[in-house]
Amino acid sequence: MQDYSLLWLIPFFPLVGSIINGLFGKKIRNEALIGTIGTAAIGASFVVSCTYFFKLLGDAEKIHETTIFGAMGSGTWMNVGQLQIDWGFLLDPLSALMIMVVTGVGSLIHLYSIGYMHGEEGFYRFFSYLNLFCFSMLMLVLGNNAMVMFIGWEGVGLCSYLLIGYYFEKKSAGDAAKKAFVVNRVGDFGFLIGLFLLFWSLGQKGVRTIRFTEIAANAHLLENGGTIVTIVTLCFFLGATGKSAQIPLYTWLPDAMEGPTPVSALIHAATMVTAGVYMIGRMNGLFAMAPDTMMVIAIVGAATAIFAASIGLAQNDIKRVLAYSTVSQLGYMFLAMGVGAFTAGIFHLMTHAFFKACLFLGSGSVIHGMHHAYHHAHLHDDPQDMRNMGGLRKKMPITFITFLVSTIAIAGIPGFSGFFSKDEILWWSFGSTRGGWILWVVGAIAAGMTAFYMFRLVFMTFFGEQKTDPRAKDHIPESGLTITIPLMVLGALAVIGGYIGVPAILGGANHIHHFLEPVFGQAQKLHAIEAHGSHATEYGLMGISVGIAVIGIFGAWFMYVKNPEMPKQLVAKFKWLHTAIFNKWFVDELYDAMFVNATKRAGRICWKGFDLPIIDGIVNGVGWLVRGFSAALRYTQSGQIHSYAMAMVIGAVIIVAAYVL
Amino acid sequence: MQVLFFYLVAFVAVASGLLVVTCKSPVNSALALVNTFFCLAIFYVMLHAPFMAAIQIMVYAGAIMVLILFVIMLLNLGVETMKKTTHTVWGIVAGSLVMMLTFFFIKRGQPANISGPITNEVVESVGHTQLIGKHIFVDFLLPFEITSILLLVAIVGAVILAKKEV
Amino acid sequence: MSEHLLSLITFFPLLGMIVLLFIPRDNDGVLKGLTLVFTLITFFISLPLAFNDVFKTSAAMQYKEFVPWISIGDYFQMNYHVGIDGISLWLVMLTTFIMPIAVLSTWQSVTKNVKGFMALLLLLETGMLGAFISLDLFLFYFYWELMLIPMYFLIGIWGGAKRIYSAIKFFIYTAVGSLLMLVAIIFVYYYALQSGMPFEQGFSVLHFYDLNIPAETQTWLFLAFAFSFAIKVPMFPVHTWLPDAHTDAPTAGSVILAAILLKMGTYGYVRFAMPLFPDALQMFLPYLALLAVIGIIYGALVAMVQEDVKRLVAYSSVSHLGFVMLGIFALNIQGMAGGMIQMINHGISTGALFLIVGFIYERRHTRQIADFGGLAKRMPVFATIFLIVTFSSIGLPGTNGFVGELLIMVGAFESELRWFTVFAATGVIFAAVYMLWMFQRVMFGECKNPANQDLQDLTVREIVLMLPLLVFIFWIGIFPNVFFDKMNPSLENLIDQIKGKQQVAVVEQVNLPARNQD
Amino acid sequence: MITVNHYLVVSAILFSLGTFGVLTRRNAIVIFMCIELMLNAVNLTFIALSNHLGNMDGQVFVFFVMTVAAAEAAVGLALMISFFRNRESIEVDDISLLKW
Repeated sequence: MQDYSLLWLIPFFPLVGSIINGLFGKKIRNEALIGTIGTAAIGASFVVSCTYFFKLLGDAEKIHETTIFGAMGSGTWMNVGQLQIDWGFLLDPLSALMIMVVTGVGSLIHLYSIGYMHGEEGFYRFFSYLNLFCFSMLMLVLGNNAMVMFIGWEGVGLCSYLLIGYYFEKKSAGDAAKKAFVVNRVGDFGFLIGLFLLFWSLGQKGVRTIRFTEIAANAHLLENGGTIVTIVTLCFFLGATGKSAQIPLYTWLPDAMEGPTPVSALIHAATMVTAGVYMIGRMNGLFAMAPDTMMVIAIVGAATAIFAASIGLAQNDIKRVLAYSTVSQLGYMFLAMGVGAFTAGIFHLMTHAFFKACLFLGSGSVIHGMHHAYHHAHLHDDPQDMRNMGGLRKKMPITFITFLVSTIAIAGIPGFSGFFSKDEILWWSFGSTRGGWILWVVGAIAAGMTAFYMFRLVFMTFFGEQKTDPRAKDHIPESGLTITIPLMVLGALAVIGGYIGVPAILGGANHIHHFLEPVFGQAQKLHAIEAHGSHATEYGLMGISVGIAVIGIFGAWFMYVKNPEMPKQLVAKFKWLHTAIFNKWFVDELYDAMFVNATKRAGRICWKGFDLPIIDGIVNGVGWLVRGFSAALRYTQSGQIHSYAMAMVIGAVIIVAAYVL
Repeated sequence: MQVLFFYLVAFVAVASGLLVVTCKSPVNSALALVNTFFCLAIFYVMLHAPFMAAIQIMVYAGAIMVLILFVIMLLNLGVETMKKTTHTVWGIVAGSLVMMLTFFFIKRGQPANISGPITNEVVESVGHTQLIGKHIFVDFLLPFEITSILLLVAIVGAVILAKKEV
Repeated sequence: MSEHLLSLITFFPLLGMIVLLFIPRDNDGVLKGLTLVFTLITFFISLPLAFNDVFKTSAAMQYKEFVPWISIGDYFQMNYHVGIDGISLWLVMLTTFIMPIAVLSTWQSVTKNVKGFMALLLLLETGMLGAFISLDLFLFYFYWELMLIPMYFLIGIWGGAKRIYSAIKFFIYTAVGSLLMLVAIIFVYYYALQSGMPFEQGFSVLHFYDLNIPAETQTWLFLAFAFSFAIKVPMFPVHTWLPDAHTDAPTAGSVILAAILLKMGTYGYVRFAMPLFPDALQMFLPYLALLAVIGIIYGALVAMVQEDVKRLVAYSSVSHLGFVMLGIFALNIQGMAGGMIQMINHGISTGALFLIVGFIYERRHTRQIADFGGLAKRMPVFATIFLIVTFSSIGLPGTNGFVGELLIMVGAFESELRWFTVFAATGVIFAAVYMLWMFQRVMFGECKNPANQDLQDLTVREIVLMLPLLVFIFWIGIFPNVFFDKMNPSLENLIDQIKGKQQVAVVEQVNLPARNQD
Repeated sequence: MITVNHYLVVSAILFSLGTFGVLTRRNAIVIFMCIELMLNAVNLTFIALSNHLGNMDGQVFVFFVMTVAAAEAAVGLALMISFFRNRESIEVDDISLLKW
């Protein structure tokens, strides 16, 4: 137990980095130093994480809890009545995997940011926020109780707010930041209610705890599949939809692309948005007890996957395409969770972190180059619009290769990481006790769409003729080393990352499955693939899904390389469909009308329609009433002393008379 | 004899009181008031309170009335215009009310037959001034001292109020 | 020394006020400096209270003082009877802590009749401290009214455009409530005398706790108390004095009003209304909790559409204090402790918000949100501090607001108010909406208004006065146990007392028919 | 035989006269004198009853009444002077500011 007592160091380093950069960054001024501090902080965490990860690999005991001061029982945060909350950390295979992803990808993105953010006015601010984000994310992942997790949960929301609003002088950035935070808060509301309900209902059974291990151990006290468990898990799932951008709370994520690109890569692709998936994984025992919730999760996940993919088909902003792709891929993860494929979900989370981070960073590299070119030519075109790109593969070879590799990975071509994880999800969604062929079909179609729009992106950006303004055309450079090194590392991971989870059917050992066994084993067994789990079916499905992906790729090639005129014809033909997709199915407008404006109107009605006229009206009305009486009575106050004296005498006479008579 | 004398003095007192309230000129009123004070002083003597009679004359007739006269003359007040207003009617009504009430009081009350320690004989043998002095300086010492402060405050107040530039 | 510590703390500001009266009126610097010194010394001599570990173990009143004060024959006996327990301890500390900050905030904003302002501030401090430490109901009432007067003048003389209206509204609102309370106090006193309380104990609330007032009587008494305190809190339908008073009060006045005066109402519930009338409390609890929840949501909704920053913060107070009330009404340790800590949090966070509004008001002489925008670029330090305070008010984990709201909701969820909590929790969402929207409109965006172009960032003085608040925002957020440890015994005792008496009442009701049959 | 009632009746008449004067006269000094008249009426009552009851307290009280009257005279007359200085009049009808 004592061996793991330094876990707190992992979130501690980024916190220190954040504080140093936040307080003194303005004085330091030296970008290299600031960047080094930031990167070193998260790098140190990575080193510690590695140590613990490998220690855990070799340890027979897989679940370790510790608090900030080492021993359990110390390091209390709050202790009120029977509610005791510690600054506790939990290291088990799940969190170990997560910290590796967070610190690893995090370190690379920090490194990348040094180059990408070069020359920005708020350089120190950026690194401070980024470190703070890593701190929060690590708290989220490592927390051994729901409250410490919630600190991280809200903390990443805060950092997301700060980083989306990094270019706060742009109104759209401020709006997007606020939207992200508020939508997340809606989710947090669900999380909190779920937590309270859980705490209370467990408390009824005599267990008052919010520690994950104890919740898992005592979950059986609750009625299996009962109302309470269902409501609790549904509430938690609401929290997850907020953080992980699922229907109905996904709208903030595409807007969040207002932030700098490294932020999109780290927060809105690799780590924060997967928090919801992680949380469901963390409470898998509870979720496994609520089949209804599982069904909801699976349906929402599948729906999100295909819905977001459909929007992604028609976007022209390079980052927005990636954003919708992220939403879609997160949908996959939830689909996995919903059908009980917890390991597959986490596996996809990991591979997605690699290839999507790589994609975002690659797009960042492109934007960086475009921006540089435009800046050079004094143009103000949108550096993120794919319609202005094309043919960049020669200008930016490293970016292109890594980008291509990641795109292949996300499209699910065998041999690349995305294939293994996505295929496992699809297989489970077809075959598990909670699965069904409809889920599989939806997932497969979404996979095809993904392949299509991702390759559309690649073709529009890197292939064909260059459509950039001629004045800027020749000034697009390949990015520097701090940008390309992370790209290459992530590109490599996007290729090989999948091999830790090669399924048995393809002759793999499925390491990740065994590694996560202590966490998911029990819950996963409930949903194990039964009857239709024959090898033939599995091969067949695998083949079909790969086939769909290839069709998607081919379609993209056909439309954007072979016949560049074809998209326009299609758009003209299916105008209403394109309009709907291009405008994201008008969901934002719907939400604005339904919630935002309605709330504002309610506020205005409460204020101008109730507070001022009615409550204040009554108060002031009483005042006016008194005044009215006084106005009548004040004529007795003539100011003539005689009348006062007279009144006095008469009064005295009456009093004395009353006394005497 | 004594009764007759009493009625005479009482008549003068009431008559001068009436003059006080009816005279048009304030100076006349003031002189009538002095007259009333003298009559009251006579009553005090008849009531075996010679010391009170003395200070009645000295303080009231001597000091206060002189002060009032000074002010009247200082301000050079003319004759008041006696307007017949509702005031007078109300004044008569209220005055008679007060009088009726007090008469009723007197009529209804039976004079108590308590005889305290200070009988007329005691007053004559010990001396009125000594008795008063003993009471004031022994039983009522604190109120007496407070009164002195009251007077001090009144002096300060009067000075400040009457000063030219406030 | 230590046995008179409370009196020393209470009357030290009064001494300061008397000293101030001897300083000629033109020496603004000296007057302000002296006031600061006096409030600081008050704070320092109150520190031993906070460091006293006796509160961790004992629920009893500490530092008690008992001196007979006014007695009218056999009719009335009022004592100077003071003492603190874990409940009032932190409120006393909050008061002594906020006062120097409030004084420091006036450094440049108050120029008119500084002497009067400072004297009133000191008098106000004595009033507030006295109210928190009083154990004699009559003494409490005395201080309760004493606070009203300086505040009335602070708003009415140094206030904004509609200051007279606001001051009178504030005064009458509060006075109406407190008169009802006075009647109830006197009733309780005579009831206590009749039921055999020793005469020389006066209005001692400790003795009143042991009374067994019949439930019907309790109803009216409780309503009188509850109404009076509800106005001060302020709870939902009687809150409209607050936005006006806040908007028109000078910065220091707003800070004190929000940070401390409002706590008087919630403290009144905890100390007087609830333990004195437990049966009536049981009866009215759902309705009061409903009002609290309505307050949370309603305050938030109205805050959202305000155009004046200060008014927005004022309505947010309505929302936050709804949380406090909900926590207190949960009647369990989590809710109570949450409510108590939320009182402190609200004092710190909202106090800080009012200071912040004061800062920009001093610079621009406007509080309309529309007049601002893009300030973050001009005033980076200000932006950072504002951001922290905003998130503290929203209740971000790691800041103080979260600890309070979390415990309140946990507590309320554990009690019968479960379904209220669900609605109350939406307040958490709305808080984010209105605070962030305001923050965005003031700080983000382009700096378009030319008047905002050359705004100065915070001065050293302003940073210094914000710093302690920021420290506590994080301190309470990260180490709240320091506070809970000393609060819990008293709160547990209080809850036992209320619940115990409620139980007795139930038992008696059950036994009554049985007795009748005999 | 002169009883205490005789004195009381005289006192009552004087008091009523004073009241009447206060209520009807408009010259502030005359009003003031009427008040003195009322005070004296009361003084007479005090002394008469003191004599009747054989108790000295009433006379001591008269003593205090006189002191108050003196103080009142000093302040009251000062007030009148200052009022006259401002208004060139001491008619109470001119002092009608004591109203809304």
